[in-house]
Amino acid sequence: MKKDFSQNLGFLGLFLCMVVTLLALGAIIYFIAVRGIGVLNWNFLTQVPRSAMTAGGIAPVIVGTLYITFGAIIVALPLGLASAVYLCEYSPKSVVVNIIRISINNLAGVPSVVFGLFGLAVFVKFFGFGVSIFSGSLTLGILALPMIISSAQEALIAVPQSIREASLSLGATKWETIKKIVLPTALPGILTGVILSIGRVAGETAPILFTAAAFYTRGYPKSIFSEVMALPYHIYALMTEGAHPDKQRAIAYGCSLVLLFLVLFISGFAIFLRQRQRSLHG
Amino acid sequence: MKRLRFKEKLYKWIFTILAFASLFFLVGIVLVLIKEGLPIFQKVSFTKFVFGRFWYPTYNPAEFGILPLILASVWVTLGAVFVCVPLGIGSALYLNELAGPWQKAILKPIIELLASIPSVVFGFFGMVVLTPFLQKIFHLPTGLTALNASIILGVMATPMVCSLAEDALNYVPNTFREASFAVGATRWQTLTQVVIPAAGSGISTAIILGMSRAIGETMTVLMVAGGAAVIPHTFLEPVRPMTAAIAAEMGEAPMGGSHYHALFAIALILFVITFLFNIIAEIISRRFRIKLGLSG
Amino acid sequence: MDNAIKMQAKNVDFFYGKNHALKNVNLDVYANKVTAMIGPSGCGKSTFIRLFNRMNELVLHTSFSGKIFLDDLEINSPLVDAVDIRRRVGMVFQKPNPFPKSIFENISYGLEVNGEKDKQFIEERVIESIKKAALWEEVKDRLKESALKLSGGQQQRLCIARCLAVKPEVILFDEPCASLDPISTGKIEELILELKKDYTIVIVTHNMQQAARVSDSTAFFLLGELIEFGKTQDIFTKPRDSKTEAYITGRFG
Amino acid sequence: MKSLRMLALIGILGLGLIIPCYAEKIVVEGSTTVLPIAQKTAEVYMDKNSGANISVRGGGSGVGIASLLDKNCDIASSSRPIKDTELDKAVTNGVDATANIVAWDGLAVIVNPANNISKLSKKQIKDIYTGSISNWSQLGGPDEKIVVISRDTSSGTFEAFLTLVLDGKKTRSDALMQASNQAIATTVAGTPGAVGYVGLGFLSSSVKAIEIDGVLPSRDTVLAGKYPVTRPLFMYTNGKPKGLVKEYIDFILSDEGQKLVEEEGFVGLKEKK
Repeated sequence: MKKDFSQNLGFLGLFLCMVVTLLALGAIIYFIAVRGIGVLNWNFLTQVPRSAMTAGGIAPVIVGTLYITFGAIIVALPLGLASAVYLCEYSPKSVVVNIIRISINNLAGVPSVVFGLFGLAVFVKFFGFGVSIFSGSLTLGILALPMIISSAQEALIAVPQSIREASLSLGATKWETIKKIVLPTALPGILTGVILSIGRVAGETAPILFTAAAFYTRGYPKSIFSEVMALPYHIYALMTEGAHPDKQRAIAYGCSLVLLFLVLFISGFAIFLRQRQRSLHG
Repeated sequence: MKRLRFKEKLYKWIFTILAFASLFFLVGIVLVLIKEGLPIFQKVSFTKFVFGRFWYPTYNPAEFGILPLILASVWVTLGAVFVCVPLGIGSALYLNELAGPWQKAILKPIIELLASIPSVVFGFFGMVVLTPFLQKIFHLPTGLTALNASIILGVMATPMVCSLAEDALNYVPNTFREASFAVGATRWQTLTQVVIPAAGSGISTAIILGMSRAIGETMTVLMVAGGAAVIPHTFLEPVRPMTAAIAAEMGEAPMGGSHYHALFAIALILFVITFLFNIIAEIISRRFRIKLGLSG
Repeated sequence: MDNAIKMQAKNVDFFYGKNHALKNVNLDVYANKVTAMIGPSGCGKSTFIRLFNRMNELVLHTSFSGKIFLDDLEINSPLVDAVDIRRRVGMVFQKPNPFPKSIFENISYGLEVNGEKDKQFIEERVIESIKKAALWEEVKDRLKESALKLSGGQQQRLCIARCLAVKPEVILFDEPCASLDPISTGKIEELILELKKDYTIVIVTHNMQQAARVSDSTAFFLLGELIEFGKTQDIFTKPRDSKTEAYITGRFG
Repeated sequence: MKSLRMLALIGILGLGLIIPCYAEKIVVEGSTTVLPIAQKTAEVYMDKNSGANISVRGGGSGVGIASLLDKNCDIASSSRPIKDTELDKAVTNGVDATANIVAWDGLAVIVNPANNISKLSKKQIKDIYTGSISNWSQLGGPDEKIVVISRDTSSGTFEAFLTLVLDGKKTRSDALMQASNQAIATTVAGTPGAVGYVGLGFLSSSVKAIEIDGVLPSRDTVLAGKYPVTRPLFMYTNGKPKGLVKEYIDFILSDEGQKLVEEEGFVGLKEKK
């Protein structure tokens, strides 16, 4: 029967897409794991880099990445969520909103190095925060903003108008309706946006190059205003500027593996939060 | 009751201010692009800049022609879209429509985790594994080509496109699927005629964000695209996309010099190109999107 | 008809953009009575009922003129906040719209939102409302479960319980049984007759038998105009206006 | 919703709590080529003087110099002399950009080990890079297209190569512009028909260095001044170095410092002077 043939073909196609995606990404993780696992040991994770980064551990680098990633999410989440709520719930439904929405989507395409320079010009120089975790977090926060706003908006739009009306008809105010009904229902979608931006932010090199990352600094950051070593830049620096490629390449792979675990751990936690949230609300 | 009314107004203002704060930053970026990008046009006319065929920023007389860079970016992004849209949307459809509950519970988080693989890692993989591979099978002088960059960018954007598209498909109420089955449509027809159009807005956002990620990506492209500022004729030639040029040269270019302004102008033009892409995608998605009666 | 008037509409006009949905409607709603509104679809009866709790304000590009009173309070005056009106005038919608929360949370929501903090009191009120909505037997041991798991009829009764929990003075039913099976519809109708003792009820329905069964007075709408309004027996036995008679006997509409 | 707000609160508190306190601190920022020297010397110097805190940043010569002119860093490392536009800006910002040469670097022209060519004249290299020669057979090598690899045009290393070898002529437009020495080394190692140039420090077994006009690049030939393609590496300071900046630069110029420079594959000043 002709109908079944096109259906089987179609389903086979979809299945193949799934398999190819998993294979391609699995190959990349396998590639990094095989080369990086050799270097991984307890000292590598807990000690300070020594002798021109060809030995010792990368503890301060990991700490630096954690600071910057959390800092960025703390900046991006409230701002992004508030913008999405404003665009979906409070703002008048007009052409202006559509233009804003398109330009936000568009900013997700601005090259990350431009965010770096923006951060350098505004946060480092103009506001005088200097090259620091603070400037880095602000810059990466803004980088993550478009992603969080877009996915939050899609989630808010998907909340049926009928339950908004139900809440209002019970005498709830607009804010109560948003806080108690709309946001909890849209939370899974919002968390997807956060998960995706965590990955993006933790792996970025260009923005922190000018605003937060140092090639080498002694010990751990003393305050949010001190600069910090970060895994992505460390990897890039080792791969491109290190003078001892043979020794440093293995460390670079080790760092990639650690960055991968770190990002997978943070995202995994957010996914866990979302699954719990979804099962709670049925 | 007065207190309640005030509290309500207060929350409205908080959201408005926060929203405009973030919009202010985002507009700030565009302003920086314009402020730092426009001065170059005192030295080079816009048409000579955009359609110039040679990019020699540091010679004197310097030549600021970025046509090779623009074409490189467009080629690489389209290449990436050819990879991430079928793979991403295909996997999302498989996940949402065909995969059983168990498969879905496992695969969906995995895909989202894969979206967080740092771009530096993709660059590595491209440089060390894909480059020699392409070099051998196509007998090329070098594997660092537009094809290499397209594949890597495509694979990198796939998980993001997939998870956003899968969310969009989730938002399509089951009543749509049931209605279609009720008239005797097969699952494939339901999928293609009803579900995909219904999830149109979400899917187009997913594609736009995936494409934006590809066109804005810097590190990976710097590592695998080759870096030859020449107009590509085939996918098997090294290219120098705009982001690669900006990232590689911005550090060295003296601040405030014409080269510095030229690089910003490239970022500005890249912004305009992505803006056009978004508008086109928005129009396409609006045309075949079934209104779900959703608010907004 | 010397009963007390609970709500009153005077010279009410309503526009969706250029579409003149309601034309100079005047109507009195009697306290503790059931007022039914019938008429062909698109005649403006749903729009009219949504004016009573200012729900139409949520829709863009609409305009309203005339006055609507709750007791002697003009509900659309700038001094009055829509929230205060909606507390006193509850609504049950055509399609059941429970929140994606547990059964208990669905009903306690209205109380929490109106500032009720006392956990004990809330629990009592929730149980009382479920019993009043004739849903207690079916859900008494699974209050923590998600409301989305209930059937259509149960969900609609849950929405009614949710509305009752806030103890409104008036309850508006916007075609409550449109998507329900006959048995659930029967239960809802009994419930309405039961609620009549404590609440003023206004119900919009397509189903003329339903109007005849539950309502004390009926209003017939056609193309945005109130054609006839009177005691239900009179409307269904000796309609004054020929258009009403045509609609009642099913010649059109 | 509660959990989200709590998370934000803890975050802000946690970040803000760490009280800023400064030991004596200087910042070295700039050229990627000079990074290994700056990092190694800073590390050893800090091991010896625990009070000092030297942080090293990359970003490129242009960023370093600009940051010095904005007084955001104490030392701007650069693999190229300061440019006129930057000098003008220095004057307007009241910064007296003083150059301190800390090391020398030779640029080795490298090919894939499989390539049997091992001698080239400066003119031949120039013809390859400017496009007049495009096949190895024209130089007596295998019949294979030459894949020209170069640093991108704004890097200090490229400028040295441009002035010392290409005499300012334009490189061919299809040359692969790489962003770092290592990227060139990796590409040449992986591409049979490739030719590129890297700092001495980046030579390894996976690439073959070419004799230029009969002189093989190495520490000794650079020291003896025989190797034609060498360039100084600078550390610019605001006026005469003083305080920790002076101590740090003196340390680099000391015998121990110069030994570290050699370990990083560069050429020390001592013997060259």
